[in-house]
Amino acid sequence: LSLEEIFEQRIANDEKIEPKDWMPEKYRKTHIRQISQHAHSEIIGMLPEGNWITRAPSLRRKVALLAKVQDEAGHGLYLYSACETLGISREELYEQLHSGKAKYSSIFNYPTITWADMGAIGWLVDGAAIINQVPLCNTSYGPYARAMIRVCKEESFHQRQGFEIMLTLCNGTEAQKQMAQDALNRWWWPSLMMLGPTDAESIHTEQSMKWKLKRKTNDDLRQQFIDQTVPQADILGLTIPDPDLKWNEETGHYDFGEIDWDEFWQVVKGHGPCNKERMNARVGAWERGTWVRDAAMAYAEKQQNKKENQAKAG
Amino acid sequence: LSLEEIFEQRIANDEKIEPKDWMPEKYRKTHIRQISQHAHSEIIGMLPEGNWITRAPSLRRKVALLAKVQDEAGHGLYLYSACETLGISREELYEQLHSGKAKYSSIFNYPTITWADMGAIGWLVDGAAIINQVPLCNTSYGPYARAMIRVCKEESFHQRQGFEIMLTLCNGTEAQKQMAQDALNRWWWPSLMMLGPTDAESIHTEQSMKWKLKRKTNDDLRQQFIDQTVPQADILGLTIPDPDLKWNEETGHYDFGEIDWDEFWQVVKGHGPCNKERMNARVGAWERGTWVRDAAMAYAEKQQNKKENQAKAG
Amino acid sequence: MKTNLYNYILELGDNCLIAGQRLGELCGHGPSLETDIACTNISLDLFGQTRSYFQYAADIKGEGATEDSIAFLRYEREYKNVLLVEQPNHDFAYTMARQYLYDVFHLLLLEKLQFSQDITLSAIAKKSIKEASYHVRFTGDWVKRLGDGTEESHEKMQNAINDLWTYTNELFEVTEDAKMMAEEGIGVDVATLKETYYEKVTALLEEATLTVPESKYFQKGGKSGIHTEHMGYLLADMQYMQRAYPNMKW
Amino acid sequence: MKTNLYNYILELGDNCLIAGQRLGELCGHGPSLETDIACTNISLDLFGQTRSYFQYAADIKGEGATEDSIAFLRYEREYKNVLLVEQPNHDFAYTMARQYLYDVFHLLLLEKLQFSQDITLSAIAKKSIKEASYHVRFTGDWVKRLGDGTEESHEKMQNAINDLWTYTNELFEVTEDAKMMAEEGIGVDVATLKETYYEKVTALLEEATLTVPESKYFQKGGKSGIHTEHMGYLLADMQYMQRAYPNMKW
Repeated sequence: LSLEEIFEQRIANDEKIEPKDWMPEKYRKTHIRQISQHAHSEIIGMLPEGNWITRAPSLRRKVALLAKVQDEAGHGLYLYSACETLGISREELYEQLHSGKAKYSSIFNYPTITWADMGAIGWLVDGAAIINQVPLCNTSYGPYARAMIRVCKEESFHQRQGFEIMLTLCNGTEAQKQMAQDALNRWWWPSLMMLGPTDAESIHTEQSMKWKLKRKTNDDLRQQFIDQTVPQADILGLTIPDPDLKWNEETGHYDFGEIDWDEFWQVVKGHGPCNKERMNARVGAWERGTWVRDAAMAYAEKQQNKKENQAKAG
Repeated sequence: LSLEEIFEQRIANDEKIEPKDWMPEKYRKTHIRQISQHAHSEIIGMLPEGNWITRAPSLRRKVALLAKVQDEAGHGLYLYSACETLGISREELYEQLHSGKAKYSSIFNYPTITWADMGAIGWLVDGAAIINQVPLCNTSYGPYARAMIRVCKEESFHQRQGFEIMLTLCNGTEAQKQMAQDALNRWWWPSLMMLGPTDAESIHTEQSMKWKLKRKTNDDLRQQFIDQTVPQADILGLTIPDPDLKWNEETGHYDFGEIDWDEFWQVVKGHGPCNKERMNARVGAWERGTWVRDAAMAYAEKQQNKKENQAKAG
Repeated sequence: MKTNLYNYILELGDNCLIAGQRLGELCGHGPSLETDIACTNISLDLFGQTRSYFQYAADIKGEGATEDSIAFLRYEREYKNVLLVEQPNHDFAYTMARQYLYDVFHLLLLEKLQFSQDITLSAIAKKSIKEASYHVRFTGDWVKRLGDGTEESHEKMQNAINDLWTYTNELFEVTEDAKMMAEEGIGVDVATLKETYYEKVTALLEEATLTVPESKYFQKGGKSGIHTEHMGYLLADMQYMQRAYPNMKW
Repeated sequence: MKTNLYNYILELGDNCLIAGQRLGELCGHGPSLETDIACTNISLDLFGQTRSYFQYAADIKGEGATEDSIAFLRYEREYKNVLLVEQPNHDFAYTMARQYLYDVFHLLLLEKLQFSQDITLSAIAKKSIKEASYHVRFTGDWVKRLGDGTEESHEKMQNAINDLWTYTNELFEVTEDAKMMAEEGIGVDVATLKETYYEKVTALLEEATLTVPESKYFQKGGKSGIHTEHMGYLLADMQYMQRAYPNMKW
């Protein structure tokens, strides 16, 4: 058996591939692409929610929101670490993000313009993310699978928290209900798009399926998301902004309307409402932080030298 | 008669000294110092009020406040121009302000922390300024005297406007009345200090009197301000924060309490609540504007060259 | 209540309000005393126009509405200004570019609005045309100065134009309310201004040695109350007094 | 109502609230993911402490007061935090210096407050000590790193210390309310912490190769509600939702 055949067999047997194991170059590259994209999404994802930290309407919500954004930073950290095991440095990963070479989830290029968006993001965006991510807890690459287990646990918590924000609004005043409905109107379609292009246009699916980087197609995941979310909207008493949405007895699924893929591709290509803002925020933070990181390095060196000199002297 | 004697006689005869006239070096220097200090005060004075433009509570007040701050910029302009007639450039004047060599009125080193401060500044600070400035409409140096006539006219308007802000607050809700009283409490003593140190400590008075740069002593001006302002406070129904304040039948003036001259000197020496903020704001605006001023100059040169080339070609 | 007219007036007035507010932030912080005075002037003109629009809107609305309740007591989703005018004052090039790109539109709009069948709108427009002509001359001059000034100013102005270009197309979006008003001869069909607008802007940018962006992607949303993330902070300051001290006279 | 106790709790809680708010602004914008997480942690701890203080204050106040009405519905003049904690995040040196200068004080205060006769305050203090010890270690480490890092970082940290030093003395001002509470064995006489505070800070600044400022001029006012001009903008954002949508549950 060739190395490649042994490798494929291990994956087929549901064994985990670990950093020191042999792996095909394409496997390594595909994983770097996907894991880093996922890490970048966590980091960029901090921005739309971070936008409401200073303005959260209660102390309880402010604490929960801070904790949530912090969790996202944490997810970014595990995922960058998982990615680094594939032989790429954090600096290279940042460089890919900042230069626009690496992608991140397009959903974060929409603005958060009301408090209800904090609810909608938790409920819908994290909801869609979980559907994408749960299967990855069993993916073939060990470090990624383990990171995903931790991420998914926290994401479920975030999703419940988001739903609870929506529920509080929907049980509130007329203004609050309107705010919730408005957020659903604005986040619904982008959330559906989040699950990726239709299978017909998706370029990575087949290979990814084999490596368990993907276990269901985008369209299947999207259907699962819709089937799961519509009853939740009913509980909230909100209307999903899709006149074509209806239960199909025959298929046992909801039928739904046409997705505006032009919008999807416009945003992916960098022309969404906040693409520029998000990149400026990240690149700006990184550049403003250069002198800080340099100082930390210089200080660490000085301390190291001191220790060595003391050791010599001692 | 010597040049100096002729000069002194002209001043004694209430004739105006004009830029091209002979003048003693000390006259020139003293005028540069005083006029530029006055100009700088107008410019720095834009900042505490500018702080409330974005937050003015009504459109009418926002427009009036913008117009007022604009007037102050205008006063700065006339006064810098008057000063430039004495043979100093605007750049040198700015340099003196930015380096801390030139002073400006210390009152602007106090923060504007409520809307009522817009009223108190107009009523008290502009009120004290007018008392200082009206006599200068007859000062000996022509350009300064003419600038002051225009300035004083506008300042009276500002003072009435400030009083009207206070009056509206005092006729308003309990919260508004408290806001007005609080502003009076904070601005009263700094306004008294604005009229300068007591005569005993004032170093420039005698010479300035002769040149009509000063026509009354600081203490006289201060008494005039108090006598004029106390009845206005009564109309507003506000209490002046001085337990020793009372009408003195004998002198026909109000007696008043001890001024905290330590505070005065602390602020003059640069350690008031906002000295650093004000200087940072001015220096920052100037430095951020360098490329703009350079561009304007470069453009003007290019246009000039074009014209000249066309003239040659034509 | 004449809802279409009311909404249409807000569309007109909110642009003036928010553009004025952004310029007002700079008062005392400009690159020179002269530009400071000029920018304050434009801000003052725009707030003056805002007051005229909102006084009229308050009359139409009744129920105790005032120019101030309309200016300060709506939620963010109810402001109808275009995204362009709410963009922040990154630097002086940005401020001038933003204001210029609005001013060209504003003058073209007023030149039509003066013939409105609605005598109040017609009167406001007539009064405002002179102001708007001055604005576009002032900001246009600065676009030229910075575009054709130094290398640094050229780069800054080009960046500003590139960034803000994406918000220009929204100026010509026709809302339902505006469509009704145009049909009744009260409002202006802004779609008809588009060609002239881009001609004028292109000519000036070229004179300023700047490259006219070619992007086909534009942002919109302001007219239906979906603003950029900058708007919330602008409103938090602008509304603070009215929100914290409700129902008081100032 | 126990007015002195209520006011004293606000003095304690407002410092946590405003310091937490300033750190919260940075979330997602720090110089590295690791510092971002740590600063958010400190912010979270401080808001947690704020909630404990304000829940207690709300109990004392009664009349339907809640932690949120206390946090969000006071006027600027009613906030009692020291000027230090409201200073803006100019740069990371500023943020670390501000937080460090507060953290040293905060820990010293809590170490005394844990022996308060008031069991609620004592409990809050005991719970908070561990958090505050971590904070001062983290920010102190950064003061050292930046002070003794590169030339650039040294200069930035020295500037930050110079600017913020003027606000340190206010930490030890004893208000009327605090004096009464100290006399009753409920509060801490902060004047007694001053010497230790300056010793600790001086030692660390020297280790960080920084110059300890010698200015004898200090600013105060925060404890009596006279804040710097930064405070109004901070509150405009912080209170926006509660002000714009009054009397709602979130």
